[in-house]
Amino acid sequence: MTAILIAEQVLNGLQFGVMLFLMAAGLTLIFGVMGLINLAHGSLYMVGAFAAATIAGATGSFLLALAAALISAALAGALVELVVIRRLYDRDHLDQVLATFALILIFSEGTRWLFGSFPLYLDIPAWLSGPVMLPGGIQYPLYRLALIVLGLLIALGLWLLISHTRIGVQIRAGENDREMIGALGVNISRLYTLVFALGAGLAGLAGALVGAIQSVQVGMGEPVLILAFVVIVIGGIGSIKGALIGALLVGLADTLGGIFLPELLKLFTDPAKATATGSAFASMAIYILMAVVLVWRPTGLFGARV
Amino acid sequence: MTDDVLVTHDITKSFGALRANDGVSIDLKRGEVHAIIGPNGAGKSTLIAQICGGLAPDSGTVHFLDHDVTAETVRARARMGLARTFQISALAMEDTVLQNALLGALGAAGRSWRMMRNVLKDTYLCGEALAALERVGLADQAAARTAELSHGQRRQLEVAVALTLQPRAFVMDEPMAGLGSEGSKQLTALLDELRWQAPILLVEHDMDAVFALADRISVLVYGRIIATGTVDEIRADPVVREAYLGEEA
Amino acid sequence: MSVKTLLAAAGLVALAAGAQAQVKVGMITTLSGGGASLGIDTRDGFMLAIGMAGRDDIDVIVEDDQQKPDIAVQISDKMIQSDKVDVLTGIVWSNLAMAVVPSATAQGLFYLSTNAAPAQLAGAGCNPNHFSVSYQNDNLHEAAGAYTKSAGYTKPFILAPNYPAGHDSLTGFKRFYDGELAGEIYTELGQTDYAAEIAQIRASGADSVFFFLPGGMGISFLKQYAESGVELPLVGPAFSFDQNILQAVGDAAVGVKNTSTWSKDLDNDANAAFVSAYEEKYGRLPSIYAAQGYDTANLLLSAMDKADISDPDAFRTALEDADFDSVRGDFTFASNHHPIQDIYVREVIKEGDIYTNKITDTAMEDRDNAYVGECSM
Amino acid sequence: MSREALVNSAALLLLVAVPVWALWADEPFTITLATRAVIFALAAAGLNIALGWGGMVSLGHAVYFGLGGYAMGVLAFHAQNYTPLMDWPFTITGTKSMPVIWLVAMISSAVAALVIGLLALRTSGVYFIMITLAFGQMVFFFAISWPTYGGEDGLSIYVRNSFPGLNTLVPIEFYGLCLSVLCVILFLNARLIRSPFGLALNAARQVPHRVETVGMNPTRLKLSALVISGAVTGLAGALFADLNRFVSPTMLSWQMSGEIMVFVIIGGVGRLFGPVVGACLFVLLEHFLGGVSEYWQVFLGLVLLGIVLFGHGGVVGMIAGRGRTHD
Repeated sequence: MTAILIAEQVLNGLQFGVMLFLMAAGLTLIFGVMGLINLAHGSLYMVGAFAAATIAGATGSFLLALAAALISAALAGALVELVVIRRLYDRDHLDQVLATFALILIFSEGTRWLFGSFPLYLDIPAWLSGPVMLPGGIQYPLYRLALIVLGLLIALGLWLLISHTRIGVQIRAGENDREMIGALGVNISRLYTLVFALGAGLAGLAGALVGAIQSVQVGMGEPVLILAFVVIVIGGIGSIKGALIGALLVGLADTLGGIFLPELLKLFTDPAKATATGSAFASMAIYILMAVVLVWRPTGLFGARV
Repeated sequence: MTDDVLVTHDITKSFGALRANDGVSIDLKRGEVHAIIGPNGAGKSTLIAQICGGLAPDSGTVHFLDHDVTAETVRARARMGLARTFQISALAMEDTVLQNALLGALGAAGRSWRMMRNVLKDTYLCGEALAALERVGLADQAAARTAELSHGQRRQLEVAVALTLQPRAFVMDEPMAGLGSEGSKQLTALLDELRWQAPILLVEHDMDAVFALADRISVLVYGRIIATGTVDEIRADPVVREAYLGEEA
Repeated sequence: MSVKTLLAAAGLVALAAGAQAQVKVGMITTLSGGGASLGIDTRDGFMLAIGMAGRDDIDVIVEDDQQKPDIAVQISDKMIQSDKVDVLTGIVWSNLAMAVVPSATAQGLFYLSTNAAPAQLAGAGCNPNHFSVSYQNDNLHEAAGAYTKSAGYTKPFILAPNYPAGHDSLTGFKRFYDGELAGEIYTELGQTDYAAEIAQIRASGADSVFFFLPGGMGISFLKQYAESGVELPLVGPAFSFDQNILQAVGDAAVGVKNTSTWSKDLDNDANAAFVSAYEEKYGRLPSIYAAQGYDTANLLLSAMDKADISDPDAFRTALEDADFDSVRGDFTFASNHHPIQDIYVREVIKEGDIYTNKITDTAMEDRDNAYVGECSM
Repeated sequence: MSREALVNSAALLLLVAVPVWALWADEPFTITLATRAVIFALAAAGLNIALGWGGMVSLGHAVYFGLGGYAMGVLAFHAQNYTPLMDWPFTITGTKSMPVIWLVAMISSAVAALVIGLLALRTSGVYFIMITLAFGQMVFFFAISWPTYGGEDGLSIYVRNSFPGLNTLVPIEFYGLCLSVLCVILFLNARLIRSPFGLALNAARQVPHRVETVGMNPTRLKLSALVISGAVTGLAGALFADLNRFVSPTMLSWQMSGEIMVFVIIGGVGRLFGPVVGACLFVLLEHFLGGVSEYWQVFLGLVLLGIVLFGHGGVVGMIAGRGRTHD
């Protein structure tokens, strides 16, 4: 195992991590501000990918496709918030779980109804395709590099939004004391719709960005959703910083675990068995990471202490 | 055995830069009502949490029935007979009044692991629970749903739950909170009787009740006890008048 | 009711049906969820053959298994108990087949597989009433191994998902490729990001890559592989180069070699008729699943011409004869009721706007399967 | 008799009457459907103990359901292949006896619930939901990639396991067995919620700090409820595997967890018969909507949404009135 290979795997872990962050950031914001657990967040990821594939197919422009993903997921989010979600804020988590579970069914099967069961085509644009040579002789896909940069820029943007704008002040106020922001004269329901649409838009953007290198199909969102939950448990609910650190940890643990565990087992047993057993345990790596964080710090690395 | 039932020695507790309790020493003696008064933010809730076990003091000790209980859990202190009531009623609203009272009785009797016997057929537990309800005047409401009780009745039930623990001391966090003058009078009369069963450490804002009940009063301001004494001593204390009763005097 | 009385009941029903010479077929396949495209093609291919034959002595009931084993079992119970079908068919996935086939054949029904053919059902668990009309699961992987060897590659890197079909895949590959390997990896089932694996491939010094990643996994892998700058030749089984999937992969797939028992450009009359009828009726190119569904229906029809379903032994013999014109050319059954057929090498090409395959080579001729000896029937 | 008791009696009556009718009308598949509903009801009754009385929103109950299924699959697999389960340090052989399988299913699910509960109960609320979901996914992935017992292909058992004195292959006899198990569990469930433990658990859900101040440990009460809950759902898993004569990781998937929760919620959370009514309704919806459209899950989603938004308290709650009573 060479240093170049390890460096490349670390980049892969980072790239996976920043995409998870886009999902987790929205979820954690929505939970932090509205106290809502949204299982349908993965559906918005899917909506973004489908919108991007449709627009890319019609116009051939990747940037338009990304814009479409962001906008349509945000719109879908706002719509869902107005029609369903806002009736759930003062309900218990159980009702939220069931209602958003129902939304998953509606979104998934509805999308299949509209688009059929076949995966859609979405490719990366020519100006981002192909590998580039990084210092140290690492050959790495340009698109993935762009994802890392874009993801970190969005993280920075979110941080600026929350720490330096009026909306950010309101969001932070909402996280600390929900009655308070009402008293401050903030239009709460508009704030909630906005935050939900923001989270949805981020999920949709992630769906489109990832959809270009994966397959755009029904059900693509839920596995990512569950990983985003793991990220939030590790990072702590409501914390953007926690979501970022958690996402990077999960991305690195998953990528590096998948590489090194089978290699490690090869020292003890025959290669074929080692790869099978090693990858079985590697698939558990991030959950074990989560368990360790739970034992050490039950409310996550950056969650509010009780 | 001394006369002291509950004693804190020099309790200090900080949250970051804020000193919530600073060397607080108080004691509760057999048969008395010892009231703790002080403005909002003086550290009363922090003090109660350390006495009952939710918070561990940074330094200092808590003694209950001559045992050092500083390191004991809420549960252990409760099982020794330290009964507290909450400022905001902590009652199972979906359950009946009797079921709430039974909760204390079965906690005290250590019977919470019985899984197959109908709790309402446990004559011992029901006897204890009904007796406590009788004592606070809620016996006729035993079958009512707790959510249907008036605010005053809930305060009474709160006391009844504490009673079922066979308490050796009460710690009451603003039992009069939210009560009208009539309700306040009734509850004051009840507490006045209860002190003979077990002494009461009373944190209260309602000064009429405090002056009517308290044998001694401690005044907590900015985390420190600035004075302890009888009602008259406190009324007369110039430091208290200045720091706390200032404008009322 | 014991198994015996159930069998007797099934026999009675079969007798009654025989009087009207009516055959009832239950098709359990995946029509909803992520894997629906495979089941839809299977159904369409099957129904196309029935429609083209223009016969009214066959009833087909189609139900959606949602790609869930318990639903498949529930449907098979319903078809056997209430619809009283004679023949079951249509299951796409091996795990669903394992849930349904053993107990259905134990109850005396015929099962004709349009796709799934796990090793258990070909070897020790074979059953006289179970026929695989598609292949044995290992076949395409074996052919890929044979092709890799004959094409002169000496250091392939091989990968598959970590689940039974993935293990069978790499075992099958290695059965016919016995040289050195640059690496061997099992990925997570349903994995969508292969950056880590591609990096390993790059570092391994391989001269070619064999991969088995069905469905969305293959799409993701191919797109990411094309981006990575690794330019080693790819070989895979046909599953990732299915007509439906190719359009979602796009240019990334062009030039990839894949092994298949069928291709739309296979030169025989049955195939030409099938491809044009399918395109005309459904407005899209057929996939391998459609071809297998079509063949399965024609096999069934050929047996119905020769024997009455009320006489299971005669009907079984008629099926064993495989007296139909397969779209795959020569087709016979091995003694464990799995096909003996040629397996081809195809290359992905772009025809106008459509991505599709063309045959370039034959990887194996008259291949049966590795489990014939284990089946005592 | 209260309205809830009427609803319960009606549900029980239907569960007896429909299969008897199906037997008479020679509709064996209706009996199979009813068996499915009864087993789902049992799985949901298990969840209801944790969710309804313990207030733990577990989105990972498929773990226990699947473990129960695998207990059946593994034991019967070894029995049907005449291979021992383990040789060392002592020999354990497989079995085809349902009572033994049930016991193993309940114990293994209970142990899993204990381990997951110890970790998940360090937190509460929304963390609890996400953690149970994540651990469920972990077990699911492990089952898929662990080759010994079939991985994602699962395990097929050719003949249903045996129960003394019954021919379990006859649909109505197996149904009767499942219904009896459900009734026994519901009876025990009713006793449990009236017991001192049930009272304490119920209070631990509503006012944990109060429970603490009367000398009891709310976390331990909840953990015990979760263990009991897991064991019951595990038992249902063993029966479900026997109904299908098959077990696979699908039983461990997060969708399964979601469905078990759906049974409880549409029936009525914290109602003794909520899970029963919910599971029966779900099986009916699945059967009839599935016949109407390929996209039936859209309609299922809309029905569920309607129940959450407008029908608080589930179906039993809507019929029997809002207030839950526990005596």
